[in-house]
Amino acid sequence: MKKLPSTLPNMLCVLTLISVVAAGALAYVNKLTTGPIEENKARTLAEGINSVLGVNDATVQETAEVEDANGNPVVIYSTDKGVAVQAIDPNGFGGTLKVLVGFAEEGTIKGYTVLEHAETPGLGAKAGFWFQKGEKGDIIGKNPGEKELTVSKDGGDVDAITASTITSRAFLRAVNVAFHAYAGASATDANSAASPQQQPKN
Amino acid sequence: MYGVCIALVPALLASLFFFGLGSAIVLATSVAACVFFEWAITRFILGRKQLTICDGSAILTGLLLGFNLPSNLPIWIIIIGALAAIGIGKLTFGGLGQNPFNPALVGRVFLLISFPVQMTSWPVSGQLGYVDVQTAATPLAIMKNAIKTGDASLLNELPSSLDMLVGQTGGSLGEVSAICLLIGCCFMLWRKIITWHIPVSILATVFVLAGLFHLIDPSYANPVQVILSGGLMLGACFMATDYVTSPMTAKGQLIYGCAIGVLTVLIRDFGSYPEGMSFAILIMNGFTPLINTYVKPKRFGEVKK
Amino acid sequence: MKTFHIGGVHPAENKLSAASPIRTAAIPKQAVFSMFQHIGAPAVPVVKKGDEVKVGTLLGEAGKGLSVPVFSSVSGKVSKVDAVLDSSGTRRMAVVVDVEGDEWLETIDRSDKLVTMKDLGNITSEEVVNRIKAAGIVGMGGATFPTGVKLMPPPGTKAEAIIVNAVECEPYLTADHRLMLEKPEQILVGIQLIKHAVNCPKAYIGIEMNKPDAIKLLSGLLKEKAAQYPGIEVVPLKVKYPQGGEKQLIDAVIGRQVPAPPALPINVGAIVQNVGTVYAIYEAVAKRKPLIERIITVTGKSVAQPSNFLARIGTPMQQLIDEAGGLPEDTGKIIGGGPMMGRALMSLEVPVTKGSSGLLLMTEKESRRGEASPCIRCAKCVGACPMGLEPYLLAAQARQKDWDGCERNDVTSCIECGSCAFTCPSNRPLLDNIRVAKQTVMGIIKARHMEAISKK
Amino acid sequence: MKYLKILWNGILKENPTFVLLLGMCPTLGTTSSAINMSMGLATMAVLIFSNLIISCIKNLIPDQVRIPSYIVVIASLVTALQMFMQAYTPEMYKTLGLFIPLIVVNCIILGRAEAFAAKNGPVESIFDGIGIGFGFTFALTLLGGIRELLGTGKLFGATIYSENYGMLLFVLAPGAFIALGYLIAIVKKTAKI
Amino acid sequence: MNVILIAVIVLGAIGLVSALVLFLAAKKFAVHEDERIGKVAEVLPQANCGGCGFPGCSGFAGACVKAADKGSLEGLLCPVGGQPVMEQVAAILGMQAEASAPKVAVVRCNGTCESRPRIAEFDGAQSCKVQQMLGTGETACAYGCLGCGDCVAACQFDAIRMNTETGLPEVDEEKCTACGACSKACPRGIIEIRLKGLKNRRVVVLCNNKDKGAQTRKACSVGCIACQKCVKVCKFEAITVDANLAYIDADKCKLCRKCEDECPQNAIHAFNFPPRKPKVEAPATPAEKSAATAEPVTPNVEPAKDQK
Amino acid sequence: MAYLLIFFSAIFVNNIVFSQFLGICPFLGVSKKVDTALGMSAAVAFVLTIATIVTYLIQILLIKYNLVYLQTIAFILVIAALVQMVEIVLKKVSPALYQALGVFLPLITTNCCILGVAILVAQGTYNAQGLEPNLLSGVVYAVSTALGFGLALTIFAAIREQLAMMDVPKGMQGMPIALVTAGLLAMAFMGFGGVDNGLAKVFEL
Ligand SMILES: Cc1cc2nc3c(=O)[nH]c(=O)nc-3n(C[C@H](O)[C@H](O)[C@H](O)COP(=O)(O)O)c2cc1C
Ligand SMILES: Cc1cc2nc3c(=O)[nH]c(=O)nc-3n(C[C@H](O)[C@H](O)[C@H](O)COP(=O)(O)O)c2cc1C
Ligand SMILES: Cc1cc2nc3c(=O)[nH]c(=O)nc-3n(C[C@H](O)[C@H](O)[C@H](O)COP(=O)(O)O)c2cc1C
Ligand SMILES: Cc1cc2nc3c(=O)[nH]c(=O)nc-3n(C[C@H](O)[C@H](O)[C@H](O)CO)c2cc1C
Ligand code: SF4
Ligand code: SF4
Ligand code: SF4
Ligand code: SF4
Ligand code: FES
Repeated sequence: MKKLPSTLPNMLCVLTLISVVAAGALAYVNKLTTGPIEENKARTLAEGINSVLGVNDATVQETAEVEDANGNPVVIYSTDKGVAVQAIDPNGFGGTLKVLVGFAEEGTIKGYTVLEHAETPGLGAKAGFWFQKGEKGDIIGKNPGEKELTVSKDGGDVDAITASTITSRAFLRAVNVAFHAYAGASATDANSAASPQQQPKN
Repeated sequence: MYGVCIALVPALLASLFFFGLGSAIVLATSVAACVFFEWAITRFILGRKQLTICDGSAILTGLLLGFNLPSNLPIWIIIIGALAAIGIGKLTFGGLGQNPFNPALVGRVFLLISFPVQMTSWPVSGQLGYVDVQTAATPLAIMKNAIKTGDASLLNELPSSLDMLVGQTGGSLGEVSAICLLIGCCFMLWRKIITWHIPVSILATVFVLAGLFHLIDPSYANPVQVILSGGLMLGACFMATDYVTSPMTAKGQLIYGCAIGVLTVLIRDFGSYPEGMSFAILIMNGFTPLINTYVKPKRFGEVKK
Repeated sequence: MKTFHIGGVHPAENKLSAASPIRTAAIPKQAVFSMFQHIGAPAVPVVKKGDEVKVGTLLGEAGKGLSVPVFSSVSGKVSKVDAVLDSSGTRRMAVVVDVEGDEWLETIDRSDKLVTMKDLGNITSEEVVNRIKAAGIVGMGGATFPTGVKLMPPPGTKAEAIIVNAVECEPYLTADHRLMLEKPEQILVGIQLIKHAVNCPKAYIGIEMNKPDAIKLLSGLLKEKAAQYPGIEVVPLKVKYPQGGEKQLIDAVIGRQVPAPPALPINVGAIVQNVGTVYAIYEAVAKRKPLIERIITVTGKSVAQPSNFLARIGTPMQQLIDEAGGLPEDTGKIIGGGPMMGRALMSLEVPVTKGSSGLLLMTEKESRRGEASPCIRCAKCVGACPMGLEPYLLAAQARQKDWDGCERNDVTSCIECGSCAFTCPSNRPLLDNIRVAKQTVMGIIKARHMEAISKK
Repeated sequence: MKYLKILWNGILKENPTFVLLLGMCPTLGTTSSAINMSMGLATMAVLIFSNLIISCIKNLIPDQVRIPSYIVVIASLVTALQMFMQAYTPEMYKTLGLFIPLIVVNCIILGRAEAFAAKNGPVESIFDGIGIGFGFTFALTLLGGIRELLGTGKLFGATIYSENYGMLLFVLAPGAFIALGYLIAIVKKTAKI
Repeated sequence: MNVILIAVIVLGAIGLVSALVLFLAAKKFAVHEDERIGKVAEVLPQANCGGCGFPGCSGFAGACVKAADKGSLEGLLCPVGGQPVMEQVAAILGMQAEASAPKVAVVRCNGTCESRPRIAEFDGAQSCKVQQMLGTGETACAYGCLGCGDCVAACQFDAIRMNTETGLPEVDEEKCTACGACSKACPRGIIEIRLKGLKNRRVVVLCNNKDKGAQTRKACSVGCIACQKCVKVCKFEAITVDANLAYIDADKCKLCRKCEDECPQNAIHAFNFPPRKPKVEAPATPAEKSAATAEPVTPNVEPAKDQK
Repeated sequence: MAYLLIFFSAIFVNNIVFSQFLGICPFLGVSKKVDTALGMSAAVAFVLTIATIVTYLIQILLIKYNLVYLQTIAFILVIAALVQMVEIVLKKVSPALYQALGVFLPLITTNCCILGVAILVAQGTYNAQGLEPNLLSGVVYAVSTALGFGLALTIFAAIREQLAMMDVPKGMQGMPIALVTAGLLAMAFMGFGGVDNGLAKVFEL
């Protein structure tokens, strides 16, 4: 078969045709995958919430979106087993740090997970486990309401990830934001907004 | 090369005086490892016959690398640094004279990035041991903290300028005693090993820029302290002046020196690393060929445009 | 103290023969006259085997284009006209004369009497140039450029300053120095002749400070006889190699820089002549003596009597060495010229030519070139280059055969002074590579030029 | 035999990373650990299909619009892949991030389309896709493994030696360049290509 | 369905517009380029080695097209692709490729360290070109190999190596592509790109010395002294002596090897012949003799060296 | 000020080549000569700027019709058409430049930095230094990125020109040494890490 010559009609037809076919196919695939993608998102969220609350069957009863003092979004998931709050801090070493923190009734931290980060592998990226139960910077069971969480360098009682104070600070700030949102939400009944955050300090 | 080694002797003695055993171990390891890698790689990987260790450049790289390390650095890290310096920084490119980047700094920055924990804890000077030494904030860390918090009172913790000049501060081996480095630098100027352009342009730029910042906002340290702290003196006199990696013409050297000064202040004051000298020199090493391409000496009879 | 403004080096001076007066060398048994003693087309032999010649007889007439004639410096019989090994190491056309006696042409004035400008009456400038041309004079400072041509500035240019090159910046050499001490007035008359020839009111004699006696003598003379020698000035110069380079000298003396080739000194109004040339001009014009002799320094650390000879052109080098006390045991290298610019000789058979300013017998130890190691980019060569070039770069580009790069970086401006190689701590043979590049690039430029012309 | 040759060709003789030096961005950007070889697999999938489709329709396409046409084909494949990955391997999708849509512009894919698929039949093209894709995956795995091991002391996430001895530089940007540089030198030397 | 429809429309529109714009641009800014150049370039190996003497394959392609317009591809050869590629090129351009016999580089100097004593030492830059420019080399022969290996450096194919024992370069006939780079690099024109010959057999005068016989003998014990003996012994008139140097025309030479035996200086060499049984020593003897009778070369100068 | 910071950050701190790993192919391929590198940089800057603007507008369209999944394909199509047009025009208008960039013009299409930046800008996920991600900051970002690419390419080309004159060991010649050099450059550029944040703080953004 000979190659089609480059005439205007040919070019137009072919390119349009290919585009149309491609678009059709993609739309089809999109339809096909929208479901699973949504499901996935929901599942990931549910898993996250479960893990930070230390349970495996929490059901989200209410989702509230608020803003922290710096205008960053905070999402509060109230479940039957407790409250999980997703908060961010934009001043990590490599950018924004997004955490999900689970709180027990009285405001103690039940668990956390780092949802998104751009920290250095091997350094700041350790935040994922560093502050877990039994690790060096354990924050589980602490209550930011009693004492704002800060690294020991800044006079707090959390050990920073070695040589990664920046990440640690950012992380703790995010946790504190989450707590205040949580506290604010619990206090919504009392009509008080999330308490102001201290300015990020690096 | 050996002239430069001699110029380093005062600083070497000072570092032995302030850091004792640690200094001896670090320097000895660094020099030995550099010389060993130089020999082993040229011999076995490049398969070259002639002995290149006698030209003294590997010794010098080892010395300068050692001078850039804290005195309590574990030996294995020093060896990795020497391998990076000689292997990656120098012999990959073919050895003496071919490398676009300063080998000792390649070694140091390699370590700084690879082992930030060990590389950023500095023993307090005056401890003569190697293990279990007490570490503390260096003047640079204090300065950085002051800038970050905007709290000028933190600067009161800085040692006096006189102490910094003589060497009573924490820091890497070679950066402690500015006066000894200056003596070495004068020696090299006298012996015409180097010209004044690079050291002077670096120091002047840093002084002016730091002075400006200090005037605007006193939480920036005063320029004298800025100049005396950290690796600035070592870098300006011994590392930025490395022939191989600096521009060839006086004009080019001035551009190079000024740019190093600006970058150093920029990184020191705003970057996430406390010390900017090594990076500034490496960055400008990268620019050197470009400078050489565009900054030519004034040709005889050239008509001014 | 005046000097040139870019680069320069200061090699050890070693002027061993500075105090030895000029000796007249013996007349050789056989003299060899190369037809290639100057820049330009070779001379064309006009004698044949068996011809009788006298001192001053024309052996070869000027070739086509840029060329000069060659005269016999001895009397005797032509033994052959053939290719003979010359100082460049190649065989080139030469006339060989077997010497018999010492008979001179009558036209030559052999007396010692000083002929002044007054004695010459109202000689025209054309006549001066014609006599110079007829005498076969070429630049004796080393370049052997036909002097007659140099003294006819191209239209549109005007000589504003004659600069006499009495710098002798090469280590070891003292020929010019001795000449100034022994023939000062002749040189001054020579300068007047040049001034007259190109109608230039001003002349400078550039002398380095390491020849204080010559400075004193000449400036004393000039003061004493100011009326007789107007418009001549002695300019003492700081000792720095290569001050004797034409462009450097002009820069040092009148502060003008000759632009890159193809610009010539005359484009900045200067004409530079070596003192030896000036003396030869005097002899040619005033004494009608063609260029048959020159002063040559035979020297070296181990030479028994470092001397300055007044030698007949065509004398084998071997003979001069014998007269200076023979070839020392430890000779490592024999150099025609000075240690910086000279070239090694392959054989001692080669004769003295119009351009031979010296013969240097280097000791084995001195001549050992250190082993070359890699360039450490110390920029010392850049600092030393008097032309503001980047020798390390040119040498590297030459090795890469990057001729375009060499051309862009002005390799053609190199004066081959060797300062770069001298100063290099890594002993790199910079000049060797640069010479190749320069020659190749000049070839390329010429070819391009030719093509452009042929296209038109 | 012929197909084997095409396969082998892609893996060694025309290895996209070591020899052709194409698709350097994902090679460097996603190799901070060996597990990210999934990038290679994703690329391979696109490569196979794009080769196949292009070799089928090559004669339908006028020359002037051939590049846009190929790109549309490739882009559709990538988008589809993107959606599938998002749906079924969300973790991987997250780690590879921007580099998934960038498969579109991976020079390897268009390069093979131009250099191979546009001149050969569908079956050869599939083999070429597999070979090249495998070569790419192999290179990614090798580089990722080296960087992970040197940088963090792990391999595929399993600790080989203590992380404290890892040279962090290797998991960062400079390490990617440096490790690949030496790797290419070593591969060239050992494979004599 | 609606979703799909919108997608189709949007993308279709983008495609349509792109195609339209491109077409118009192509029309408006059309540049005439000889399409044959592209076609020729396609069959070239794309090694971009420059061995053909043009800047890269596309340059060569352009040259081929130009030459074809003039009527002949003579003198154009892609050394890497060799004859097959040239045939393809010729076919594309509708020409018959010139059937060129395979060639190989031959180093026409046999002045080994023994046969050609060094009388000087050159300590300048290690380059033949530099040596040639600065003097006459280390031996008395102004035509022979200088031994710094410019040719070796010029060869892209690693086909020429310096033999450290003889100080002469040697060509690896397998690897040599006859690109001529070495020949161009040699400042003394020693390397000839010569017909490979039947079964790779060649008879060559391994000398380049154009001096008169006596002079040559002083310089080298195996140099051609232009004695004309070979000319006389050759029945095929393949040998000529020009400028004091014998040359064997490879086209005329019938590989009889008579001249090889005849040469008193042993300057003629035969390549790739099976070893001759009885006569093996024969050529060696005159060589030894001539070495012995050659005037002793006593340089009356201490080794002169080039200086700084 | 913030625009200046975007500019600084995109050139030095988050250099597209040294820390984002985009556009590596032309970075390695067109960096043998400074002159060509400059030409390539100009071409990329040109294409990148236009492509960013066009794709930004297309993204608005896509969002409107809920077709974000067509992003990749739509963007690349537009970019491809754009590049080919530049090629056609360049061939006619400046054959010299066309010669210099030669084969690499088609490769601009497959230069990930164009598509990558287009996607980043369209998604608003580039570092806007506290500004709203919008068309203006997006274009500033794109231009700065292109300049960063040009800077990286040019200094790299100068180093390689110098290396071409050196005795690099045989095994390392060519790509290996280029990669190691690029790595060391990237290492040096890591020194800029955090400078943008530090400056942002000083200027209180
Ligand atoms: C390559 C490299 C990556 C780094 N990554 C991080 C990081 O992700 N998070 C962090 O907090 N610090 C990181 N740092 C360290 C910071 O630069 C800084 O030194 C440190 O956070 C200061 O904290 P310190 O006072 O605990 O030493 C990194 C350092 C290097 C050399
Ligand atoms: C073609 C040509 C023409 C020249 N014309 C003149 C001239 O008109 N005036 C002049 O002063 N020198 C002239 N020169 C001489 C050179 O400028 C220079 O003096 C000569 O080559 C010797 O100088 P050196 O020993 O410094 O190399 C000419 C040289 C050449 C090659
Ligand atoms: C590096 C260099 C050094 C020179 N040194 C001298 C010198 O010392 N004395 C001298 O007379 N000419 C010297 N020359 C030659 C001059 O440049 C110039 O050719 C000469 O003075 C012109 O005069 P002439 O034509 O009478 O020889 C030197 C040339 C060069 C390139
Ligand atoms: C003035 C001077 C400074 C030098 N500085 C350094 C240096 O900072 N680091 C280093 O590795 N080598 C240094 N060297 C030694 C040498 O130049 C270096 O090893 C080369 O870069 C290796 O090719 C220096 C040499 C001189 C003469
Ligand atoms: S020889 Fe040429 S390059 Fe060297 S210093 Fe002299 S003028 Fe400069
Ligand atoms: S003087 Fe020698 S070592 Fe120094 S830059 Fe020049 S060539 Fe290189
Ligand atoms: S350079 Fe010479 S030896 Fe090498 S391939 Fe070409 S012709 Fe043969
Ligand atoms: S053959 Fe020619 S180029 Fe080769 S080494 Fe001999 S002289 Fe040099
Ligand atoms: S893969 Fe990024 S430019 Fe080629």
